[in-house]
This record gives sequence, structure tokens and C-alpha cells, in this order.
Amino acid sequence: MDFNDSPEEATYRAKVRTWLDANATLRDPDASKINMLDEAEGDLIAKAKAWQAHKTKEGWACLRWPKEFGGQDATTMESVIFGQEEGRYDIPPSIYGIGHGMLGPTIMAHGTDEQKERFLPSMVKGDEVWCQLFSEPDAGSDLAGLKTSAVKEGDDWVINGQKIWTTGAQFCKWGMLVARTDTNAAKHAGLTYFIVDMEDPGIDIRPIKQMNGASGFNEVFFTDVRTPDTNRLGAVGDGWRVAITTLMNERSSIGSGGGGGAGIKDLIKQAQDVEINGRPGIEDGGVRRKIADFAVRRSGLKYTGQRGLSALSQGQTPGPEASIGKLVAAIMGLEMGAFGMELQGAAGVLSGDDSLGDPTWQQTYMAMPGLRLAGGTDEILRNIISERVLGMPGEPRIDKGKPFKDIPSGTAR
Amino acid sequence: MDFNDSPEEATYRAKVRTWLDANATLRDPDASKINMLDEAEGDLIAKAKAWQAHKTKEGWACLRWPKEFGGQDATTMESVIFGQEEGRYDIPPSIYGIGHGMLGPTIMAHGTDEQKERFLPSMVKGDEVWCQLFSEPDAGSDLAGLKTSAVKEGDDWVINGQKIWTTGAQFCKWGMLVARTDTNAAKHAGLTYFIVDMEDPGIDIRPIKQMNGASGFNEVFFTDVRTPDTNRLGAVGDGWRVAITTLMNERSSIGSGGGGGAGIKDLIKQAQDVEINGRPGIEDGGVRRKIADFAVRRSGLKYTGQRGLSALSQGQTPGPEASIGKLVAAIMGLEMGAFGMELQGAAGVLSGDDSLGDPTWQQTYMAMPGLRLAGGTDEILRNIISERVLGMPGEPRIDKGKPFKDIPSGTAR
Amino acid sequence: MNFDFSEEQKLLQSTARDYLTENSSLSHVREVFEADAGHSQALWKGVAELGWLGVAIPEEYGGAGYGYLELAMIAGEIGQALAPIPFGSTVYLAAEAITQVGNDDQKKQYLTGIASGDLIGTLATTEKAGTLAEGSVSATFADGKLTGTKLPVADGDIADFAIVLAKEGSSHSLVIVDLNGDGVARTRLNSIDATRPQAKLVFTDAPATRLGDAGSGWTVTQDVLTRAAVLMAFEQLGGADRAFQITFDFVMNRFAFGRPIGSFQSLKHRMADLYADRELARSNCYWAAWALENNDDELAVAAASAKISAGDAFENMVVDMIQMHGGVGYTWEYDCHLFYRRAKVLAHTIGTTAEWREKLITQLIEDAA
Amino acid sequence: MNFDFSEEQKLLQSTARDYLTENSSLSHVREVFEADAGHSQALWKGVAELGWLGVAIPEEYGGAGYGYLELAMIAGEIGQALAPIPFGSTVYLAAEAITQVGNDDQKKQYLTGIASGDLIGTLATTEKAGTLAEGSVSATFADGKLTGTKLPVADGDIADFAIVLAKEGSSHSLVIVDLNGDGVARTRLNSIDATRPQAKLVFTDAPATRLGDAGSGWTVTQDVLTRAAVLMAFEQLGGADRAFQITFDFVMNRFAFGRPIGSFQSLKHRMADLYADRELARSNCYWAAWALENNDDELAVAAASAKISAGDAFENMVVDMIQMHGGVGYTWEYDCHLFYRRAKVLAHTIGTTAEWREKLITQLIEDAA
Repeated sequence: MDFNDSPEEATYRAKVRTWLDANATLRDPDASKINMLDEAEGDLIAKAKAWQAHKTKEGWACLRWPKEFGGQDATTMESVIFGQEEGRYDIPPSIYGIGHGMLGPTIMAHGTDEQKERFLPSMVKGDEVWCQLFSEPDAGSDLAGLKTSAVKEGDDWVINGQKIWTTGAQFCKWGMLVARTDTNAAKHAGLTYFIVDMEDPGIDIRPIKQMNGASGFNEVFFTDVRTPDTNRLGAVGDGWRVAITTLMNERSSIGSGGGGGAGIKDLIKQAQDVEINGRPGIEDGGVRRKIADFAVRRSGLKYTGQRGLSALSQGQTPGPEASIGKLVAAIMGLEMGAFGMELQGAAGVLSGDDSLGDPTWQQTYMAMPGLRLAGGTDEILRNIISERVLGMPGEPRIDKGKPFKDIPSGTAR
Repeated sequence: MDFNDSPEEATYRAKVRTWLDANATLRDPDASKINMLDEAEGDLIAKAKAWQAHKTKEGWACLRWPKEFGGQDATTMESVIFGQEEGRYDIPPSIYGIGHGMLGPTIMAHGTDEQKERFLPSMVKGDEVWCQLFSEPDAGSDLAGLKTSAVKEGDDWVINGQKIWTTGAQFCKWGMLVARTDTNAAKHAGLTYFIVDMEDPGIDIRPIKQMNGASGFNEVFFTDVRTPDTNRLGAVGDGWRVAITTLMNERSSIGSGGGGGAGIKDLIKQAQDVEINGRPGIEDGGVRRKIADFAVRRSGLKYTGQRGLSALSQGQTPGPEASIGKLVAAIMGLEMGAFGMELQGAAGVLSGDDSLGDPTWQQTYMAMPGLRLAGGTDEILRNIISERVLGMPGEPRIDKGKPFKDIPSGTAR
Repeated sequence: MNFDFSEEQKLLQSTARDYLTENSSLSHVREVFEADAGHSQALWKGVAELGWLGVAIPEEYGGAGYGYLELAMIAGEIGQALAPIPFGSTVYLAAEAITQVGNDDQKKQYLTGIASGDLIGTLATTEKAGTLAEGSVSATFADGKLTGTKLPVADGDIADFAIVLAKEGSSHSLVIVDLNGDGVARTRLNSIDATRPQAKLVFTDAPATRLGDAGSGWTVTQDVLTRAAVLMAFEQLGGADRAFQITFDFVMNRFAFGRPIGSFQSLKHRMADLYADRELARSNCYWAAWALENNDDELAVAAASAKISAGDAFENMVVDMIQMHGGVGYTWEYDCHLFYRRAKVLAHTIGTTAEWREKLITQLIEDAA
Repeated sequence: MNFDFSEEQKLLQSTARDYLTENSSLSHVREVFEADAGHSQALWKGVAELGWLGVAIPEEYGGAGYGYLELAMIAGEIGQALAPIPFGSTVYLAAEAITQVGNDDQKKQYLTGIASGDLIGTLATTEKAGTLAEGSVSATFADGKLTGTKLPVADGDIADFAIVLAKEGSSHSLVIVDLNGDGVARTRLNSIDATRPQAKLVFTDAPATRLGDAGSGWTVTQDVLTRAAVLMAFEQLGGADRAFQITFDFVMNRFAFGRPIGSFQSLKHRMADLYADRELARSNCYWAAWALENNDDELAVAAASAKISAGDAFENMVVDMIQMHGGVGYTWEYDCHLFYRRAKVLAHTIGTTAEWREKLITQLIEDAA
């Protein structure tokens, strides 16, 4: 039992470091909170594209992908090692996670030779960024309940409808979209998967303002958007099976490791900085045991990540442990935010520059409800754990086999 | 807004007190924990029967029942007042709750004139005690899934099967039982309701030992037990409807009020009696806030009871508040037991006479899992609140309309 | 017995709800929130005209002379509407402090002004992060002048006067300061709920007059906070009621997998638990209202119990409100976050729920002795 | 990297499971429980023959000379089997204390005796209710004699010797006492789990020999408890695993309303949460085992983290185990209560989970400074 690299891993890591040292600057590890928000989005995108182009040129892009599509045929563990090391350097934020992690592999699995040739190498190089267009306002957790329609007209498909929660739509060239092509078919049977050009004039992208004021996602409206049949991925009516490939490639949180002990130290400091009943807050038994509980969950997450990495390193598929990460982390984050605010007393309602303590807690408290919903709600994660990991039976399905048009969906008004 | 009796209630209460003063002895209010366990069960039953007979003779039995069946035509509030006052006196434990509260009213609603005449007056007087025989090992929360069979032979029904969780079966003369009379009918349609003589030689009563060592319930086995068709209550196949009458009369916890502040004071004392990190436990912030939380729930339960009583007093039906009492109280009881044990430190595992603190916590910890299950599990109570109180939809029912014999039930082995 | 509000009180409640439905819709709340306006002057004027500000103020000072039960009914409605007005600061805190220990001149001036809607008041106690304690008060009153800094002060930037807890000699006093007068500098502070604005008040030799006896400041403050807790608890309960109803309507009308999401057991059971929480909170609130109205010995325990249970019920409700709404619940456009923010502010404003737990257990230990 | 147990260690685990399935079935546990026998002599003899008692004891003292990772594997199996033997008291506590600070004679006598199964040992620290603190120790060692009372002492009535924390002068020392010798009176105490028996030990001028340096008793005790916590955490994790599996099998095979109760969302989601709890606990346990084996600086933090998370996971699991079994889960006949009792005893035996939280935060604060 150890945390050490195998000899092969150590060699590879050294190679990675050598290259990174020569091509990037180490980040100050004490500057734990990087704020790039003051940089214009356009500048950041340009920097990210330049870094990706450079990595491609030097042979460090899409490591796990096959060489024929522009990758390096590396192992998963090598890819993880590169990611770990790259994270120590001062590099632009990644805008390729969805494309490289989910969409590219979907094209590899279901695309025609022409599609692979046209899209994959440019995706690696990064001059064209990709987004995913699955979710809809009326089809949240019930993803297959989507209603955006695609109708065949000649050699094209004409798309109408609305997608939501699309990350990066505003700077993407291509989107991958699931649309309903047959409302008389059963829910999962009437779907087809397409590649669409995000520069089509029928596409209207509107940022969604979140309750914390930030805008990380978009709504995307489609009005008579045309995409050629050659951009269809998989057979007509086979869209759900193709979409599953995308979802199964959703980047796992393996190795992210729960973020170390930073938040715990911050909580200790917050508790030291305030008084409870005339004594330092950190001397209060309830405060002490509560922080201890957070620390235990945090280390549990961290070492669960290590167990997953070990499985990778041993050439195994990581266990189902990965699926619990977001579930636990989001709930704990919400609790930590609330607790940090509580420590501040009446002043806990103050935020930002006017905070009388660490303003992280207010930010966290306003952000965590989103994390509990994005990429699978707590409820969906619990379904996944109980059904896919533990093998418990699914809910009785009353929509099974019915024509989609007869299934109630969305929000009655 | 007040807690005072109306003038009519005050008059009635005075009358009750006068009678009780003349016929019973006030209980020492400081002797909060009465222990009658050292008395033989037979003696207690005899005392309970004598007290009931006396109340009947003097006109204080089954107050809410109609006079024609031996009651007093009193209001619900009068009955509650009698109960409140009687509870202040040193009287035997009641063995009539199920009969007077649930079974009698069922006979009133569904019985023939002969059945009412034969059974109700003697039930009031109390020389014959009654028990309820609904639950079965394979039909717990899904009560209607019961399998005990009743087959018509001549003028009799012959009953075979097993009932469980029967309180008091060992000293009862009569039982009210739901049996399956048609396995080809749908689950709820094949049931019929019977009165059975518990002295029938085909009945075998075995006490169930609970995990805390006590035995408050029985299993009751039926082997060719005969009951005449004249003891059938309601039509053949109409047993579920009759059973619902019984269940709807289940004694609500109105007015019980969560037991006052006794447990909170005991917890405070326990915390004062131990040290945490070299200081009195009661000075620990976590201990303090946790006890405060228990107190808040306790008072919430108490005044929820008062709101229910107010509704009664105003001639209204108590609100749905009553249904939350057991749900909250059982869970809180479990937490309080565990917390009391925790305060005792390593010594918390010691029980009974060897306890180094208040042994109540260990007893509570071993008893509360039972309270969370008896008379409706937490899950069933949450179903009831969400469906009956809030009006949310029921679960999809996959057993609806199927012949009972085709529905999987019980425990696969 | 009748441990319930009277028909007249319920009629008052229903009238108040009708008025606020019309005049404090969630879109109006949102206008105030997005404009960072602090409060709705129109609504403030409206509730003054309806006499709500003086419900519990004696008639001789321009009030309606009703009791606290009526005020509790209105507080509940203020809470359910998320009304963006300085009602709590002015009515539960400032008016209450003056009613309790003000002299006749002070009552005439301030209670009359409050009842008419001409004066907004507030109570300023805290100066730093952490729990309020006698030792954490640095502002000083001497020779009729107040010097020091208070923050956060709810509604401090829009109030006309503040009642300030200050050191006086070796003890504490409460003093009244005209916030529009000399020696007062005030700044709006960023807070999580712009409809319940917070401010920093800096006093530099600001003229001030003592409220109540010299040296009584700490005790009176605690007493006023206890009384205000009862009414704030009703606001929290009202907020929880409304958030529950909105969430209930949503889950009953939102379909997934062919059925209303309200038919899924995980949501149903949480709604049942939230319902139970809220009913226990309501019962504690009733108890506290009764104790406040009757000035019962149980007031301290009942007020803390109400504040804790209603505060927790509201906070738990809004967290699930967002979660049960799914993605849209996290958008700016939906109203969930208005409730989420308000629940947190009410849970902090007159001391955190944790501080009320401390007050409750302190009293329970004393009672048990 | 390979943050996992090795194939050899997993083989040892699997062998241990097979042995315990045969020799420590739940019906055997129940026999010991119902007979109030304290422990299973047959099983104790068996595990001694298999060499488990000396897994981490050096070969020169009759042990197998493996490390703590192997011991952790066995501890997990002891836990999942609810094995009714004084394994923890003897191996994690007594043997560990002697291994850490015993002199060669003591090691020869006691480690050899333990490894062979001839000696049962225990550690006696607490004397009263509440948390263990230096000031709560009254037993006194002087002139080679021990006087005082210890309770509760796990396995104290069946142990051959005890390592006792006692005052010596102005400080504390650990001393070894022959429990079959003079000046020792012992009484079995009623406890919630008869398979982990508790006793009161009264010493009256009982002959005792010092273990470790004079005055080192408190520090060594804390160190031994930390090391034992890692192994006890594996017992708790093993118990949680078994309780989970039994519950899972039950809900998948118990039908209500025509479907397995394991298909109801309220149960599924709880199982998912229990699974998550348990996997986090497992990860903390692995970390702690690694730290123990490597004597890493993180040991104190890792051990406390493992003890807390595995303890809570086991306790939460057994509460839901009964609840998900329904009525039968509350009967004496079903095995749920054996797990329920064991989970509580393990959560108290070497200090409550709350005490471990206190130790953890103390260390974290120190590390953060």
C-alpha cells in the first residue's frame, strides 16, 4: 500500500515535468484562489486556444486518443499524470473538457469515416471548440423527454426548439445535439443525434443568469436551423444509444481528490477569528466537532480519489466510488458555507468586500445549490448509485412503450 | 388565545375530579417513572377489569359511545378531559384501548343488531377484553397483502394462518380478524372481517421477544379455528372496507403532548454530572445547542398537541398535526438516547443497575427502534402525510387489479 | 381552551394577505431587489396608512392599541410576502424598545412618528463578527455624545433614528440617535439580500439621548431582542409557508418520466418532513405569541424556541425549494433565491439561530436548577 | 501508485472470512450472547492456532511478524463476523502497549503469551462517566502496588492481565497487573452487548510493574489508543459492510405492494447514502492503515478520521438496518440487534466518537498553526 508512482509512471511524470518546465511557468502554490474573472473572456479563449495548439504541436494533446485521430495512444494513467502536473502550472482554463472527454469519443464510436476525418483532428488542435446540446427546459433529469424537433427536408434536417444549460455555447463552433425525429415512437426510440454548426443564423444564444449573479451556462434557441444529413451521428431513431456513449464518457472526478484541506484550515481560522460567548469560537465544543466532521468527509473524498487512481494505475477500471464524489461534496459545501456564515454571527449576512470575515462562505453558500443540480441532481446521483452501482430495481415506469406524444411532460401552467 | 377550559369544560372537569377524588388516589406527580413490572400480569389484569367495571357502574365508561351501547353520549372533549384527569390518579394500566377505541366503533358501523347487542355492552363493562388480528409476517406495511385464509364450511368459517404484533392476545376473550376468503380476487377484494373466540383450541399464542428483551406483542397461530358465520362483520369480500373503519379509529395521540420537559431536564442533569475535557459537560457549546434542539422539538410536539385539543374544544376535527407526533417523537427519542449515552463516555455501554449515569438513555436507545416501526413505520407515516394530508399522488401501483395469487409478497427465501 | 388565534385576528391576517398580494407581489420584491433600492417606499407608505406600523402601539401615541397577537398575524404576512420594508427594525425593535423603557416625551416623539409612517427606526448592537457579548461593545456614550461604529445595522442607511447599545462608564446604556443629525456617517454594505439592507454607522460625537436607565442597556437589549424574536419567528414561519406552497405547486405540476415529480417518494417524504418541521415551528410560534401577549414567565424560553424552530424550518425549506425546482431553481429568473436569501438574513439579523440556542439552553438550565 | 491492500493481504482476508464464516456464524455469536458467556473460548483457541493474535507481534516473541496492514485485514473480518472474542482488548491495546514501550522481559512474557493464546489482556483507563482526562484518574501506583477502581474495562472479567493507567506521584504511569493475583476484585457489569463484556476492577495494594517510563503513562496511553483506533475502525467498517449486505439482501427479497421493498425510492436513496458514507469511511481507514504501517506523521489525524467515519458509518447503518427490516428487525430472533449493540459498543469502547472528534480537531488546529 503506497502512494508512489510505479517506475513507468515515475519516468513518464519526469518527462512531463521536463516538458512543462520548458513550456510553462509554475504556479505559486500559496496563491490558492486564482481570479481570472477580470480578464476579458475573448482573451482567455485566445490563450486557451494557443496553449492547446502548442500542446498539439509538441505531442501532448488528447493523450488517450488514438494516434490516427491526433492523439498519443497513451494510457489513462499517463493522461491523469499529465493532468496532475499541468495543474501545477500557470496555464489558461480548459475549454475543451466536453469536446475531448465526451464528444470526440462519441464520434469515434458512432461516426462515419468522413465525420472522423473532418472533425477529430481539428477538435484535438482546438481551433474549433465544441459544446453539448442535450438538456431542455422541460427535460431535466428525464433527459430523454426532450422535445426539440428535427424534420428531414431534402438532404437537410431542420431543427426547432430550445436547449439549456449549455456551457460555452457563445464561443463554440460546433454543437452535438439530440433531437426528436418521431413523436409517435416511444420516448427513447424517437431520438436522433446531430452535429450542428453553432454559427447558423437560426441559433440564438442567451446567457442564463444564475442566482449568484454569475453566468456559466446558456440557453440556446433553434429556429429553422439546418444541418446536412451527413452531420447525423448514428441512425435515425438511434439517438439515445449515441447519447449514452456521450454520457458514459462524462469526465469522472477521479483524482480531483476533494481539494485538499484548504477549506478546513479556512474554517479553523474563521473560528479562531470570532468570539462565541466571549471566548474564541474555536474553543467551542460544537464548533470543534463540526469542523472535525467536515475534515473527515473531506479526507474521505480525497482518499476515495486515491483509491480510484490506484485502480487506474493497476490497469483496472476505477470502482464505483467516483460516483459519490459530487453528491457528498456539494452537500458538504453547502453546509460549510452556512457554517462559516454562522460563525460570523449577525455579520454573516455581509458579502464580498464588506464581509467582516472570510467572504468565501457567502460565495460558497450561494454557489453550492447549483452544484447540487448541475451534471445530475442529488436525486439522480442517488438513483445511479442505488440502481447502477448497487443493482437495486428501477422505479416502475409508467411512460414505458407509450408514444412520446401521449406522455405528460414539462411543467403544467 | 388561551389554555383555559370553556365554562362548560370547567364544570365537567370539576365533576370528573370530584368523582375521581372519591374513587381513586392521586398519583405522586414527582414519581415520574412508575414501575409496575414487578406485579404479576394476572394481578394487573384483574385490577384493570375491576376499575373498568367500577367506572361502568358509576357511568364513567366509554364516555363517547352512544348510551344504547353502554356509553354516555359525551363529547370528544369531555372524554379527553376525563382521560387527562384520570391520568393524574393511581389507576391500573388500560387494557381496553384497542377495543373501546377501534373495535367497538367498527362493530357499531358494520355489525348486525345481534352483534351489537351481544358484544358492545360487555366490551364496555370490560369483563371481556378484545384484540386486533390484522398484521401478518408477510404483510407488514402492505396490510392488505395478508394471507390467513377463511374457508366456509356449512355455517362456519375455518381459519388457518398466522397473525403477528397482537397486543394482549394472551388475556383476550375476543379477537377481530381480517382473512382472505378469495385468492382469485384482487388484493383488497378478497378479504372478509370476522370476530373470533380467542379461547378456541386451534389458537396458539406465542409472545414475541423484542430486541430489548421485553415482550409486548404476540404471534397468533390459527389451525382450523372455527367461527360461525354470525360472527362475520360486513359482507364476504368487504373486509378491507370494514378494516379501514377500524384503522381510522386508531387512537390519535392528541393531547398526549409529547410528555412535557422531563427528558430535557434529565439530559441537562446528565450533562451536568459528567466532564467533557475536564469541564462540566453542560458548559460544552455542542452539548448545549444539542439539548436546546431537543427542547425545541419537544415543545413543538407539546403545543402541537394543544392545537389539536383546541380544535376539539372548538368542536372541530383536529387538524392533520396529529399525524406528525409519532414520526417526530420516535426519531427524537432515538437521538436523545444515543446522546445521553454519549455524554456518559466509555461508560455509556453500561446498562441497568451498573450504569454510571442515568440508565434511561440505554433503555430508550434500545426501545426507540420499535416505536419507529410500531403502528405505522416512519415510511408509512411519511406516505400518509404526503398523500392524505398534503394530497400528493400515490406511488404507481403494480399490484392493482391483479388476482392476489399472482402478486409476489412476503420474503423470498 | 382555545390555543389559536381568534376569528378577528384571522380576519386581520386575511386582509393583510390580500393587501400584500396586491402590493408586495414577488415581482415588486424583485424590482426592489434588482434596483438595490433597499426598501419599497410605496409599500411602506401603504402599510403605514393601513395602520400596521402602530398595531401594538397604544392609541395615545397614534397606534391602534391592539396587542401582540395582531402584530404576530401581520408579521407572518410580511414574511410570506418577503415584503421589502424595514418593518422588523422599526416595529419589533425600535418601537418595542421605546414602548418598554421610553419616557413619555420619547414615546410621543418616536412612537407617534413610527405609527404615522414618518419615522423609520432601527436597533444597532453589533460591531464585529461573532456573537454579541457585553465585552464586544466598544461604542461609547458620554456627556450626551455617542462615538463608535456599529455594523451590520439592518436598515441603518434608510432609518431616521437608531437605538444604539453603547458603553456608559463601566456598564451599558441604550441611546437614541438622530441618523440625519450631526456626527453620523453611514454606508450601505453589500449583503446577501438587498431587500433587507445592511449598513455601517459611524458615530463621532453624535448627539444622543439615553433610552431607559443608565446602565440598563444590556438587559433591555436582551429583553427587546427576546420580544422581537417572537415576531421575527412569525416572519420566518410565513416565509416557510409560502416557500412550501410554491414548491408544492411546482412538484405537482412538473412532469418527468411521465408523472408529476411530486409522485416520487424521495420528494414526497421530504415534503412530509418539511411539513412536520413547519407544524412544530408553528406550534412554538403560537406558544411564544401567547407568552408575549400575556407577558408570561415562559416568554424567554418560548421566544427562543419559536425563533429556532421557525428559523430552521424556513432555512431547510428554502434549500429544498431550490433543489426540488431543479436547474431552474438556481436561476436568477426564478424566485427561489429571493426566499433563500431572506431565510438566511432572518436567521442572522437579531442573532444567529445558534445564538438563540445558547439563550434557550441558558434559560432551561436556570429553570431546571 | 497502489493505495490498496496487496493480493497477499487480500488472500489473508479471504481466508479469515472463510474461517469465521465457519466458526463465528451469527448463531454462534448468539449462543455466546444468550448464554452471557462473555466470549467464545473455542473461537479464541481457533484464532490463536491460526496465528491471528500474533500477526503483528515480532517473530522473536512468537508472533508472525507481519505488519499492521495484515492486522487491519483481520480486524475487518473480526468486525464483519461480530466475533465474540477479546481480540481488540488483547491485540490492539495490550499487545500494542507492550510492543511500544515494554522492556524485553515484558515482551517475552506477555507478547509470547498473547501470541500463543495463553494470555488475554486489556487496557484499563476510565473510572467514571464522561470523557477520559488526566484529572479523572484516581487509581494510584506507588511502591509496586496499585490501588483504585477502574470501570468499565472491556473484557476485564476474562482477562489474565491488565495494563492500568494510574497516578504515580504528580504524573501518570502505565502498570501491568496480574488479574488473577492478589489484591484484585472483579465484577462483570451489565452492558448493552454481552459479547463484548465489561467489568469493574477493584485494586487493593495489587502487585504491579511499571510499563514504560515513569510519568509516561498519559502520553503512551494516547499513543496506544490512536494506534488501536485504526484497527477498531476496521472492525467498525467490517460490521458496516456486513450489516449493509444483510439489509440489502433483505430489501431485495422482501415484497410489499407487489414489488421488492428495495424498489421504493425512499429505501434506495438511503441505501445510496449509506453506501457513500461507507466508501468514505473505507478510504479513511485505508489512509489510517497506511499511516500506521508507515508510522507517518499523519497517523494521529488519519486514525481519528478513520475511527469517526467508520464509527458513524456503522452506527448509521445499524439504525437503518432495523428500520428497513420493519417489525421483524426489532425482534430478538432476528440478528439486527446484535449489530445494533456491537456498533454502539465499538463507538464507545476506546472513547466515544465525540471524543475522537475532539482529538482530531485538536490535531488539525495544531497542524494549521
